[in-house]
Amino acid sequence: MKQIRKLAIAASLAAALTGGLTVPQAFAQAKEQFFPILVYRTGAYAPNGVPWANGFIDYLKLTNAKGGINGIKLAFEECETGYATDRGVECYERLKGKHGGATAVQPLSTGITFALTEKAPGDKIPVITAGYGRSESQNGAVFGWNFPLIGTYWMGADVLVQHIAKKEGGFDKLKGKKIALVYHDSPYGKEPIALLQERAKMHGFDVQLLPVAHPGVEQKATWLQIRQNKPDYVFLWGWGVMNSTSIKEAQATGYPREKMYGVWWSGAEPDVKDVGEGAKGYNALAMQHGAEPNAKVIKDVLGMVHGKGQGTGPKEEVGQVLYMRGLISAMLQVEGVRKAQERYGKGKHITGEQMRWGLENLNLDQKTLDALGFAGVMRPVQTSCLDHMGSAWARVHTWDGKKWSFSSDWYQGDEKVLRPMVMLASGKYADEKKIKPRTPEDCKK
Amino acid sequence: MLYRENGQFKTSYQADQQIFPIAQDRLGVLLLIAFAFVGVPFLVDEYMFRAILIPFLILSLASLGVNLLVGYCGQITLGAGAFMAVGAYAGYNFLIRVPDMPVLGAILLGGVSAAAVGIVFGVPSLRVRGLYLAVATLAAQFFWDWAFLRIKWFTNDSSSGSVSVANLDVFGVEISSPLSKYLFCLTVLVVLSLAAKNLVRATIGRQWMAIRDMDVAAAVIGIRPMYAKLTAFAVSSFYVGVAGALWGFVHLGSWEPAAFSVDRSFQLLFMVIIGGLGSIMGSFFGAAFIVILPIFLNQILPVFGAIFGVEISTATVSHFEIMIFGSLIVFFLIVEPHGLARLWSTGKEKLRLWPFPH
Amino acid sequence: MSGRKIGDVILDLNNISLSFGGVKALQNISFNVMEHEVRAIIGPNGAGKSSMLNVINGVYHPQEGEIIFRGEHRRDMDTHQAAEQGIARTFQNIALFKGMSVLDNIMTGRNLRMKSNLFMQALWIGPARREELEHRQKVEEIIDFLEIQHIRKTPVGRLPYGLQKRVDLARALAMEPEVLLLDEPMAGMNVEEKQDMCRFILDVNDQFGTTIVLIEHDMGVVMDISDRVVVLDYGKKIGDGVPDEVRANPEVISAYLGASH
Amino acid sequence: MSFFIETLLGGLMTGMLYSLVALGFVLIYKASGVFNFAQGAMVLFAALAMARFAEWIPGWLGIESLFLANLIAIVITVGIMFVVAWLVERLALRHLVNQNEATLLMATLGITYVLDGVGQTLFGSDIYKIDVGMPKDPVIMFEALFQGGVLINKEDFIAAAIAAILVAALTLFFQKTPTGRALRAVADDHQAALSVGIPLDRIWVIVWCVAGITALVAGIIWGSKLGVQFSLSTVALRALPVVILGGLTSVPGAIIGGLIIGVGEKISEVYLGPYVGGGIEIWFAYMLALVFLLFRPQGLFGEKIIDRV
Repeated sequence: MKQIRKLAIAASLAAALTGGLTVPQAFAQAKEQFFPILVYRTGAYAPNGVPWANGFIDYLKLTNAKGGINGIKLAFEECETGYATDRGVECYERLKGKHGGATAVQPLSTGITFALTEKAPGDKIPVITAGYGRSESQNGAVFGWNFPLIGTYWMGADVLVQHIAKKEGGFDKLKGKKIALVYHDSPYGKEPIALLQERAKMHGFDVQLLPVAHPGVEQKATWLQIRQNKPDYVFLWGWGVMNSTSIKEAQATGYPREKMYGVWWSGAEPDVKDVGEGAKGYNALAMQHGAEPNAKVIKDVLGMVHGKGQGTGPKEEVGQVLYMRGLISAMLQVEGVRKAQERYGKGKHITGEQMRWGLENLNLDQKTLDALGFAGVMRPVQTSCLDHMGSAWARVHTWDGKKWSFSSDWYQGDEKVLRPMVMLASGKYADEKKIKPRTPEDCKK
Repeated sequence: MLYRENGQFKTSYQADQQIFPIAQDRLGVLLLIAFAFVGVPFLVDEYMFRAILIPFLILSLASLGVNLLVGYCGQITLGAGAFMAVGAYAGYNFLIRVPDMPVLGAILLGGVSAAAVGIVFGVPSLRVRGLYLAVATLAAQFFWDWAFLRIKWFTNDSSSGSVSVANLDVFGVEISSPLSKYLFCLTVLVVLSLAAKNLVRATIGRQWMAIRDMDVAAAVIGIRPMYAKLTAFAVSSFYVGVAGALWGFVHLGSWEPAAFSVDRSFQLLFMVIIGGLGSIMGSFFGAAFIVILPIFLNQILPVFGAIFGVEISTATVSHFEIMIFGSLIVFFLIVEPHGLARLWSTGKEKLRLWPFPH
Repeated sequence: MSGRKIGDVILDLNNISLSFGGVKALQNISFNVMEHEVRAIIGPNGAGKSSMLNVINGVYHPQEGEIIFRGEHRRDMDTHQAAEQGIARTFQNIALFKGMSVLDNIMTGRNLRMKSNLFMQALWIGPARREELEHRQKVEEIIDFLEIQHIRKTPVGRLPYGLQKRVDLARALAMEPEVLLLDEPMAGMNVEEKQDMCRFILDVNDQFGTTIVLIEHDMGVVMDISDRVVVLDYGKKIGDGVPDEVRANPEVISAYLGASH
Repeated sequence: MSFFIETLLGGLMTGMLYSLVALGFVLIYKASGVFNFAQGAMVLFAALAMARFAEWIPGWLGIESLFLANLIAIVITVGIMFVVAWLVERLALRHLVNQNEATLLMATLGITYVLDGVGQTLFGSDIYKIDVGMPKDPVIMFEALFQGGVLINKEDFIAAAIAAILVAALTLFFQKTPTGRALRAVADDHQAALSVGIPLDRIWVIVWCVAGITALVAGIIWGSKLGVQFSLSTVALRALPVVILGGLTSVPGAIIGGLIIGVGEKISEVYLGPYVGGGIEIWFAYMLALVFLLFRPQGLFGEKIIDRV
């Protein structure tokens, strides 16, 4: 008996060491475009990771249902990162060579983004970080392969400051106000600090920094401090379970939810739905889109994907905020491919390097967006070699106890504030890494 | 029949004190190292290098360090992740702040800094032991997690708190391709493993083991518990720190404190316990098991599913991955509490006697 | 007993008292040990014999009293100091290093004499390597002396009890001590093993001139091999003298009769 | 002053939850010498089961009453925790008798993974709510005494009462029932317990089950306040300093240690945190416990260890 056991161990070990690691690699196929998808459907951040992934995949399915990109079908494969950097790197390495090579990669984690930023230039694979990642990577001259499309944290924080300034009746009214930033204690949560401090200097308000340790289930002390200091506004830079915990603690300490503003990663259904009425009045940035159950693209998804029984997640969640985020992220990548095909040949397979050109020359005007079914969902996006963000527009939406609805006009991140910060930080990065920034001439190549 | 030590007589103590007293072992290990240096580069692809082998080598080094402390000196630590972080961040600071700092120097100095920090956090071991000590080392873990997030000096005032290094070169050779990274890590690992083996067969190693097995008796024969424990903390932290620096510099390139979280500490302790406490070889087995098994499960489960015609969702795969991983850990602890290294040596002993079992 | 000559007092214990919480383990005990002699401590279970040895080599620190070792007056000993000044010790419940081989166990006994630093050991060069060989030679002599050549490489955990006791002695001898404390070296042995052990103890005493302090239950053995005997009962000294004196001491007789029946 | 009282109350409230988790640690350690790292996973598992069954039962059985649904969910969850205890004993513990502490610790970490996986597979990874009808909005009290009054959550007091009832019930169980006395006998001396014929395997199942019930209570309190999600299992890490402060073998130690750590955490974060950038509460709790250990290595109420050679 003991012998057999030992034998079994030896066998399983041998199998582990030699076998499965060389899982058959699919051969390159010319007629498909491969989208690796790094997701987290388990663990601390699953509530937010899941809808994003569902939206992303549904859009790829929709694209295929519509005939692909000029006839090229999309191939895709998920890999679970669990929000852990090393697993993320493993996933990236695993997927990047499959199906003729990854088109681009979207890590949905600031930590993984940092790690891939180092690897992408070598592999010539663009890293799309729609609404996250490092803010200075907007500068495409230095960060040649990073695309923080349609939103960086600096831009988001800037819009929030603009919004409260408007509420107060002008930037001059911000003087002496107190803003508390409750943030996830990680590079992600720390991103907005630089901008808030810059703005604080300009307008004379106070920023109080309140870090919350991963995963953010213990915030008693944070909210006691808020109760003590009575800030005029609370900005929330959380993710996963931290968001709903913050709102619940705000309720428990009696802080008005109307004075709370979340970033776009802290303003979706999973963050508020189990708080229900308690979250009423809570605001969050909308990264252009909010919950969009009535958008045409959602009707398409419901009809052509879910209607055929091929939907990825639960049907009720289609069109929710994070679902839309995933969907738009996928759309931007698809449109990148389409743009690249315009230059490198319609109906052709696009390499990572060609994809970069496509992403750097995105030009989604309102007409195109309307045609894609995004009317009313988002504004035009136009990127360039030097601007990898492409759009600095955002608005605010508010939870009314049952659903998210917009509660502000559009704002645009202030170039005068953002640009110098981006240039300074990316310049420092370039120095450290000894990167020679690309010139506009380089971009034409 | 081939694996025998019959006829190999030692005529000097020197010959008897070799690392591998049996000729076949010696040859085997040399062949293995030669294969790792020369053969592997021709056989594996980039994915194997970057996603499996390099992490495996680096975590082997870390697990070796943890094993020196836990396996040889008997001091349980749950703070190894913090010492990796200290190694990585200290190495980073040496690299960017000291002009013309060579990369290798920065990595080693990262290890030295980790050793210094290790000594400080080893002090409680003089008073408390066992699980109390394990929990006490978590203080180091959480303190450094916090320090690297909060103290801007450590991250060179980077606004996000994450740091990165680039343009690694060692003695004029650029360390950027997967192969060069692999060879670099392999060299460091081989050299440091050899040093570790030397330490554990020398007087310091015996002192550590004496403290581990029976600390009062050790004190009675003149071993100073303070010296033995603190050197164990220092040497162990040095190894772990170097591993941390390699993890940051070579594997990730850019990192944040979360790369060295408490999960990493647990992972390292798993490695030495599954691999075998008090065994250099065991550290490698453990690292292989812990690094490779989850990835293996993650890739093989969908394949299994496909065989039976079911499509398993990513979430289910992950859930099964951790369930199977957890069960296998319990299973291994039950069938061989002394770790994979013990299985290995039992196997060898059988082989020595084969085909005559008695 | 040919070659040895009993010398002056090497260790003198004055009015030693030791207690744990409320329990008084030793009360006001005084006795001395002379150079080169075999000194026995006897007494029923719980008399405080082991505690006495623990006080001598610094594992326990008495609350009161004074220890004079080689003319130096001390309030208490410290284990490291004791070892450095040549006090070695074996244990009642064998305190060998279970995870190590016999050879390594004995080698630890040499640790105080090994001076090479960590780096040399890590690189296995120069002094470290030389030292290792030198001390190995010395250890092999002890192995030969105690006739345990055949188990050199065996992990001590796998050895039978009698042999473990012998390895315990070997480790103490490897320190080349001046004073050797033996805590029930023959407990649990059969007659043959006891005879061997007695022979070893007397040889050590004889050949190396080592002073021996031993605790033993077997009265026959004690009376045979020791020069002087001290008797403890419930933490108090009730007798001290040459074997014949002690044997005749009525207090000792009653303590033993009372304890064993 | 009123703010200090609020901080103190907040700390006590958090501390109470730590105490409940630590209580689980101590019960299992006393009875089996296993440092059960899976206690956090058990809290999560129990809370998830409870939350999900309370959600499903109205649909399954057509019950309208929230109270009834919760009650049935609690009963089912207790049953599940019993099965978990039984399986743990059957499949893992009984094969690991006499292993060293580190091995046992790792085994419970293995169990943690299994529980995390099973829990998420069966019950999902979303954020779920436990609605046991606790009042959510705070009230201001003692306005006459302090300027501005003291902000108080009734929920906290109800939770504290539940915890107190649990502790009282456990005390009764240990003091008055034959099983409880047997458990104490095992804790005091394994050999002795065996020699008077107490079946160790049954004791282990019972003690794991009791730990499972304390986990459920902790889970309900926490879940009702902040929701149930995977991250809840990290509460084990927050409760660890408690057991080293209180002593691994002491029930009063776990309770008082929990309160000390809870209060220490909140006061340090609120009053010291702002000077060093905040976020210090985790390591501060550990440092507090550590410094304490240096003076009293066996913890607040642990037994002193004397080396015998």
